[in-house]
Amino acid sequence: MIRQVDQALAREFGLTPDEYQNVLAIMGRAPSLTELGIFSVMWSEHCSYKSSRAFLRTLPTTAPWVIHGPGENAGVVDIGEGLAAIFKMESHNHPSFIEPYQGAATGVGGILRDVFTMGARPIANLNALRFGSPDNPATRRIVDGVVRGIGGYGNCVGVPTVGGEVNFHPAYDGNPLVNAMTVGIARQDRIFLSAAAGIGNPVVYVGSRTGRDGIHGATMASAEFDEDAQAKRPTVQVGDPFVEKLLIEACLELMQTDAIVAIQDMGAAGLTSSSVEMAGKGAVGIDLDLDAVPQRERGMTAYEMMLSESQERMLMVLRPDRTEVAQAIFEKWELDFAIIGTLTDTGHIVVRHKGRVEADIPLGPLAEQAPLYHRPTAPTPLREPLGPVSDPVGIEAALVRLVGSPDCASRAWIWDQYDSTVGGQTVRRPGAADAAIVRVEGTRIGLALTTDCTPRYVAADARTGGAQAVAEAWRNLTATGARPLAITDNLNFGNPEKPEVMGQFADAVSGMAEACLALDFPVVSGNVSLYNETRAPDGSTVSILPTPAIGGLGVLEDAATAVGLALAPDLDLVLIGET
Amino acid sequence: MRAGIVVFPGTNRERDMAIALQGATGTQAVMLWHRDTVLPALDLVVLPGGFSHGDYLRCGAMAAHSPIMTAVRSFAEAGGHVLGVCNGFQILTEAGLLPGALLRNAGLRFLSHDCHLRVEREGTAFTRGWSAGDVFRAPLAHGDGNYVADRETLERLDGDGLVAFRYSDAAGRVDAGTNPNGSAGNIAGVFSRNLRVLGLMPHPEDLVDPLMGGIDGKPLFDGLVQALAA
Amino acid sequence: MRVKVTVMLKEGVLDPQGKAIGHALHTLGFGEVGDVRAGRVIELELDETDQGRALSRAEAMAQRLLANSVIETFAAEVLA
Amino acid sequence: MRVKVTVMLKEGVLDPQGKAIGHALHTLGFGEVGDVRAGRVIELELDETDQGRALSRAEAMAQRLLANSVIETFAAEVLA
Ligand SMILES: Nc1ncnc2c1ncn2[C@@H]1O[C@H](COP(=O)(O)OP(=O)(O)O)[C@@H](O)[C@H]1O
Repeated sequence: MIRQVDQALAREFGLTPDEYQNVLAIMGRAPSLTELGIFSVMWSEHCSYKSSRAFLRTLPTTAPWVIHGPGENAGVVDIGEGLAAIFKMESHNHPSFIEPYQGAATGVGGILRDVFTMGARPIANLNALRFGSPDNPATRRIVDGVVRGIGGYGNCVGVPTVGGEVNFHPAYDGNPLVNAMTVGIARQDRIFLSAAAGIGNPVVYVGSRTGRDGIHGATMASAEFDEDAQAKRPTVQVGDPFVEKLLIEACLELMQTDAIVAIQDMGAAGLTSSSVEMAGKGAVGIDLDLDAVPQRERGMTAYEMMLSESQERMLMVLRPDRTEVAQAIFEKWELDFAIIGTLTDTGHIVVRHKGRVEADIPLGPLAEQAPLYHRPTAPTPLREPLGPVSDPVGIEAALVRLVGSPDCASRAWIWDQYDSTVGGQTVRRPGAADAAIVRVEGTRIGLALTTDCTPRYVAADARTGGAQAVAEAWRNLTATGARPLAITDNLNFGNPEKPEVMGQFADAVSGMAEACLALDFPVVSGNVSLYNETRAPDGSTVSILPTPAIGGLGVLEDAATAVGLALAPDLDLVLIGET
Repeated sequence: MRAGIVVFPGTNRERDMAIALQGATGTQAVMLWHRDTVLPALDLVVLPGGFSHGDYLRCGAMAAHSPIMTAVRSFAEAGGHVLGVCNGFQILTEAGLLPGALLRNAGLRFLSHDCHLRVEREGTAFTRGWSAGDVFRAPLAHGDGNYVADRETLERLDGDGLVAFRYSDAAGRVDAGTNPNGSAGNIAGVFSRNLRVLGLMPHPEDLVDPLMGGIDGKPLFDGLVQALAA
Repeated sequence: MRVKVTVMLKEGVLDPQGKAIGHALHTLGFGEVGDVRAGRVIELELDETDQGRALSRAEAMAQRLLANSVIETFAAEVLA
Repeated sequence: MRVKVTVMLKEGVLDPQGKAIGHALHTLGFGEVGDVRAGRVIELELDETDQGRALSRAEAMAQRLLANSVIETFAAEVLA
């Protein structure tokens, strides 16, 4: 049963009436179901950054050591000796609430792909986690699943999880935050980008087969298809870290050759976003033949294949005379390999399935006319100053209480479930220093890595809190002796259509920008996660605490000079700064 | 000493092992692919850690049936030395080259921290760098390290001195409190009857550099070089 | 009374384990193997004499704990 | 033809997972639960029409790969 495509359906797909009018204008006709699906995901908040783009532009993104800033799959910085560190952070908040283990696991898988797709071998994972009140029984289940999921995926792919942070607050009760960060290493002259080039070049699909996973993620309204179809479309994607490991090895092996023209992982809205972005960036057209797509399930439609979020898949443009070399490598690693299209000079994405053209969209307007909103902002009301604090329990009891509080207590029960030593290069493991230290194999270079944010501060004063999060990352890096180079970020906020939330967002970003400028500590990649809200028992919604998580990276010329935080008996303690 | 490291799909500690071996031998180990059917001339075959075939079904079960395992079995039967670490240990038990089996950790969680191991048998190619009763530190990182075997097998292992290492504390005390994963008799590693095949769960290869926190794992590799240097 | 609860992934949910097992069986020469699905089974000894009640309690346990309804389905049966 | 292979830990082999499930069920108020054993089930689609042959092939697969006789027992049954 196929519903007619109209404004009502567009709304169910998450497009506003204005946005749908724009679609009609671009197409000059009513779109097909598949076309509507493509527009709706490309113009979703997640893919288009329509509420946040205007603000993100204000962040400083350059420095002499920045090789690629935001815009590529991940940020790239020069760490010396002809090497580059490639890193990014990404959220998987909503999936982790629905199914904590798989949500967190696939979050790790996704961020790994962003990094190795650029030619880097992943050498470290970190995370930034926020959970609801420890007193809430649901919190225990979510924490357990998320921690197991991060470990389950990271341990299996053999990338050490070396650091992270965790906070608890009731504002995250119905909306935990799971932000995952991956750092990889590549040679500066072997970095792979996503802009497609070469009319006639083959478009190649590798990795796992496509199923009906996660189609339309959370935006999918239930009324659109009959129940049977709904049941066949689990919104939860299951990750397969084993296949991811094979994919890492196969891609890195292929990257030793000259076969790859462009490459991109299939993330959110898999085949749609990867093909549209690759062709768009290269200003070429792309023809896809969905009959050639490796499929896990029978009877999938063009719509389903274009919107599937099956994990562990990549899209590449290859040199035509190298497809056999590539195919042999993927066969060796027992992964699916299929030529599913070609680059064209039409400037359109054309999707064919079973002899029919299911979509034909001009890529220029699809990108250029993507919505951009300057949403109203309202200032965050200033908090009352705390005033004098009384001391009802005495300093000793207060200290015990503080040390034992969920936000300060030991995190060993978490990092004990993460393999932090695989790779044999972990110089400072979790808990040993203010930032984790990992040596770059075969060199003396050490990377210092940290994730930081104090949401309470951002809630109290978004501008200062945003600046402080950046400064905290910078301090944690410098405390190990590293020279801070750059950050990635994950901006987790509530509903941007609420002016007070948008106000927090705007202020936090401006605070971050200020700190980045002052510290010469640019943003090279990042991710925005909006609409993070907890539903209260009375049906109203409460936004999460504003949480701009910062992932910082610094470099030590010699990893052996890294300083940890263990005190030795013969050392003096020195306090720096005013109290 | 010529060493070969077998890479299965999903193996992930082959580089760690190669670095440790290189440190001891000064030469590069040969990487072997699970589909190979013949081994080059080698003194030592290593099955490294990781998640071969995703650890699906049972850890090591699918890898134990890899084409290369036929060659590894012949190599062992001919008196060759084989070292299996973590997933490699699991593969060796699944292949029947070592007795027993490795079940899910008693606490049902993946464990990643340093442990102490007490050397139970000295003088083998693997343990000549230590004396019996010595204690060393090694990182462990596994979800399925709970060693089980039937009573007869355990008695035979004890009686014949085929237990290589037991989980202990820094002072060498071995009891329930020093058992991280529920292993029978705190067993962390066992030998084959001829003492030429060793499997162990922890990772000495990740502790061979002071920068990474110590060199406790080095005697294993230095000892092998002394024993097997051609 | 003993009951058995079998928990399988829902249809359409990726089953990496089943896929890997199928692949391994092929390699071992069991070419007749098609789709493979892997699941869990939990056998429970219940202090209960009525079959119907045992079953409904087992189902309640599956709903509360043994199965993850987001991605799994379950079936309960009385063993003996 | 579909067959199902159920793999359980041998009697006498400690089953921490079963124990943990039993404990969790008690905490949830299922006081009637006694011993709990956890196992694995593998459902195979076989290109085979004869029940007897399907069963004996499934048993061969269990012996070779699906079960580890050191610690596990298995049972195979034809589903449909
Ligand atoms: N989710 C996590 N995963 C891994 N390590 C973590 C995690 N949370 C905290 N850690 C580690 O615990 C230690 C202390 O964390 P935290 O209290 O947040 O320190 P800081 O604020 O100084 O960064 C750090 O080494 C950190 O990397």
